[in-house]
Amino acid sequence: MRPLLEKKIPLALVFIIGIIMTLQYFVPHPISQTIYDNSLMWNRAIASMAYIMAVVSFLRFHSRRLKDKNYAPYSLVAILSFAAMALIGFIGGTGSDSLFQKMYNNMMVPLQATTFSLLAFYMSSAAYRAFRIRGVEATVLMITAFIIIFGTTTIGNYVPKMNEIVEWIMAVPNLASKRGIMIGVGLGVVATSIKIILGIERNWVGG
Amino acid sequence: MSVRDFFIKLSKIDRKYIYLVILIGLIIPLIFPPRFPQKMSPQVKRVFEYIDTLPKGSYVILSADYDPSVAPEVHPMYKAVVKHCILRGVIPIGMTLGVQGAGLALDAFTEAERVLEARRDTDYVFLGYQAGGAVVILGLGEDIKSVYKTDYFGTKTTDIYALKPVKNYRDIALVISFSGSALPATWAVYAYTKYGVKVAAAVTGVSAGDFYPYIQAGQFIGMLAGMKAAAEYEDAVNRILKEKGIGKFSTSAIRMMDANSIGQLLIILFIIIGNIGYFLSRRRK
Amino acid sequence: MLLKTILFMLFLSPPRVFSPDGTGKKLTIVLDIPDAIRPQITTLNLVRECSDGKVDTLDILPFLKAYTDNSLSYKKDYRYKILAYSNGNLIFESEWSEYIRPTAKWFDKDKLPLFIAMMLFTIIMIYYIAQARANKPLYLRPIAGLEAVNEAIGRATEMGRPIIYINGLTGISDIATIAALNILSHVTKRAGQFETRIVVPCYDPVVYTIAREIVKEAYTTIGRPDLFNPDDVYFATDSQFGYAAHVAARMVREQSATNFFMGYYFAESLILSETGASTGAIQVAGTDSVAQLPFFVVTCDYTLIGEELYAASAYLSREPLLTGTIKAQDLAKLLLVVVMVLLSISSLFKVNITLGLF
Amino acid sequence: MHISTNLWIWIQALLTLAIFTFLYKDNPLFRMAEHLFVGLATGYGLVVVYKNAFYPNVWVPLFQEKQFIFIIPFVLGLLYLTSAFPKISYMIRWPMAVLLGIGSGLSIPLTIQTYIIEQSKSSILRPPYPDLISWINALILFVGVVSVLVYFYFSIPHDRPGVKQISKVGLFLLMLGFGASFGYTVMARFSLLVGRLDFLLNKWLGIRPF
Repeated sequence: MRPLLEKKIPLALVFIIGIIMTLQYFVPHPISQTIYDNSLMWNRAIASMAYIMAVVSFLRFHSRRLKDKNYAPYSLVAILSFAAMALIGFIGGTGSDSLFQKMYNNMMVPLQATTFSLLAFYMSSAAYRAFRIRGVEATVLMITAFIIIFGTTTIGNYVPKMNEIVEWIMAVPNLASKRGIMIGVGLGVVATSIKIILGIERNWVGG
Repeated sequence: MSVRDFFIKLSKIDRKYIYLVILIGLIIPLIFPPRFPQKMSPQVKRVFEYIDTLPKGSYVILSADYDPSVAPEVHPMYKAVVKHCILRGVIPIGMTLGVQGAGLALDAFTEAERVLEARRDTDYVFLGYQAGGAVVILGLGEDIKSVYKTDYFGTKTTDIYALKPVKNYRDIALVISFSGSALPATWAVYAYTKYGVKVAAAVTGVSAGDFYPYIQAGQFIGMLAGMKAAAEYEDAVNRILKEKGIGKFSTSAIRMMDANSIGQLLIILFIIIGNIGYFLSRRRK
Repeated sequence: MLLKTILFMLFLSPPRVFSPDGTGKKLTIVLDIPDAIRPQITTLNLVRECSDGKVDTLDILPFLKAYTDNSLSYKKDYRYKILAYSNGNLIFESEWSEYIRPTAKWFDKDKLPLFIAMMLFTIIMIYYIAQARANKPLYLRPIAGLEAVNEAIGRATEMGRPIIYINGLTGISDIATIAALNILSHVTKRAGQFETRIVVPCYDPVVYTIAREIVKEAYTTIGRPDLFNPDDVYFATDSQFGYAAHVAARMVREQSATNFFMGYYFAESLILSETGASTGAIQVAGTDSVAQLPFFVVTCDYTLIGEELYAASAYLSREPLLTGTIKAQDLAKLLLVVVMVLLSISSLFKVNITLGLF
Repeated sequence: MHISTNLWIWIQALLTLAIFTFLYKDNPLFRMAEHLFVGLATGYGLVVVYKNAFYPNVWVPLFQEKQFIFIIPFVLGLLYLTSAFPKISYMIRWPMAVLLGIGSGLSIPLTIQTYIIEQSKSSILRPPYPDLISWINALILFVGVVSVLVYFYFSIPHDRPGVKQISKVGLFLLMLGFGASFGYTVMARFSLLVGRLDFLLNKWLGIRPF
């Protein structure tokens, strides 16, 4: 009974739903349109509840860490701030001048923005100590980076044609390289989706 | 200690000093802004001139699809474009597909009221947030007043004087999507390809590269990308303000872009010095 | 002028109506109104009568040549009539068109080329995975990066200092993490032969448990189970920057001779590769996170770019699923390049072939 | 220079400084700020997902509009709760299967169309081009995309005569593309840092630029 529930049913579900959803793209018939609209509704409904898993793993991880002496205070802060933010949001509402929104603008944003702004410092020390021009590839990369870094400064405006050069690099060679990568990524995504639907890729049901 | 040893030692100094140099290098221009004169780059010029040459009384939708985390780059653009429209007698219709965009857009319109004495529902309209993303974009193609029954302040859109002649995209000269994500592409696909309304993007520097395929395919009339575009647009609007004798300028983007420029030049300097030290030490081995 | 237009009313013809697509919801009505009276029309009405008797009048824009009526039902019949007014008085009225039912088709012919392309790729996928599973010889070119990996291991053996190997910051469901774990197995086996220590700090608890098994199993296959040291393969922390700081500190403390960064990375990757470079270690990276690749290329001695990471792990592990997928994607790329080249050449000779897709 | 008296500005400033302490070294203050962020973000996510996704897509149709068909997605969604109990946590695979099925099914035709066909279609040479510049650009785009694809081709050794040069061109263009995104990333990271410093100087300490 167990393999049926754990493996057979999920794989059958993914196969049937996958085939129907792939084919409906090619069927203009109104029935296919209703299938499409309903599937999006079901998708939104189930996906909205998938967040439960994120909260469960968050709470389980940090409650287990409360027992560990040197992590306890931090996990306590994590759990309390989670509870506070959730309660304030559900009770106080999320209007643009609600406490919830104020906490977002004045606590979450500065924490996130500052964490990422650290990278400007790391980039500077890396630029100084680690960005070495070794080999043709790194040289090509560095020269292009120089042009873009200098070209996107206000002072760069004063080198004649600099704006146009930056524009050309972004619109032609950079576009060619991004397109090549996008085609590769596209093939990867389609290959993975086919393997999942046909039940070839099974590690999401434990291999 | 020969010049070679000096450079080798220089390229090995502790990273804390480098952080200090960066910190000072950014703080000085924020307090004493050098105000490097701006010059408009091609993409910014396309958006600016499009709005600048619109006949009086035409309508532009400004969708604030960004959140505070990308505000340093995108918010100054929104404020500058709102002022630019009002100064040219073009009526901006503010809206947002993201919850956090509402507060930021409101801030831009309140500033326009303070600086230009703009009157709500005559010189500008602010419709606020609507859930649904692409579904909302499609809805505006049919009937704006059915998608937004009331504006941000609760007034019925049918009662708003400025919105009288507006029904859907046919009455809109341009839509600009301000965003740090891929939403401008959604506007291109659903608003331009389906309804033919002209679309422009105002995005962060990092995501600029991803929108060039849309520009090349003609789906965007232009793009404002990164802090540099914000500073250029802000400077152009300040020039119009000076022409009209309005004293209150905003220089936040210009000041921050000057600091940014110095930071970026420092990076180039660091790479050069670091590599000199590296080459000298390698030849010695 | 009015007299002339009324005369025109006599030679009126019913509007042509047809289904523009197979959705069974739309009908397109061609408004063939004589041009002579077009300019005078101020309002144009389209009257629709449904087989269930319901009649509607649609106010449409006067200059339109054709109008597509939608949200109809494919189970009912409809007919249309045109009424044109010139500021209030009727100047043109067409006859009723025939009753017509919006057609609902089961296959959209315009999407046939896309359907063929999709089926072709699916067949190629199934073929190659079947070949790989029956372990038929599937040629994969040697990956330059793997020579760099082996050299880097040799360097650590010479210097007698440990290797630090990290598997990226994403979970086990990410292809890049699976590839990283495959290469970990290869590196451990080679390092084990020279008793070079390998340290594997992990970011994700699940990846940690798998990495530990891989290292233990790798040592047993080369006959040296004693080399496995549980303290060297451990779960460090799950905070992005905390992890980067921890691994950077470990690099400095252990003075590792070689660092491997395989798998998917976020912005913190810069802290890792910068510290490693400043300790003078040889560094080899392999990732498909396009945003971090520039930083790895300039700080590491060698970098496996995007799909090269998958190809390297397939080359080493010969795992059928991975090898088959890469071979299938290769064939798809080959076909795509051939099509692009042929279509470009043909359009140079003014022959624009599109195959319905391009 | 008049320091701000607004509580929220002070909270923002203190949190910003707490994160900056990481520059010196990893310390308890930074860890506290980091865990505060993780907690707030999870709480924020729960509220926003409930208000913008769960309530309009599940609660309203099922309990207010009484569309009882929604019981199935609702029950499937509840199965996510089993992730808290290891013995029965395999049940999350059923809602996952539905999402994976819909997701994979929808993505195949769309990805082929937008990622593979669209990108290669706009790289094919379609003369006549208006002027020399657009001729050169079209050629670079075409050669560029083809050579990048050849670089990521693993079924033929790279040292073959023709393949060697083409994949070299591909690698060259890849490096050029990485250089471009490297440059824009530098600008973006500094914009964030300048934004934070401008907040500290201007809004918190009230130092107006001269």
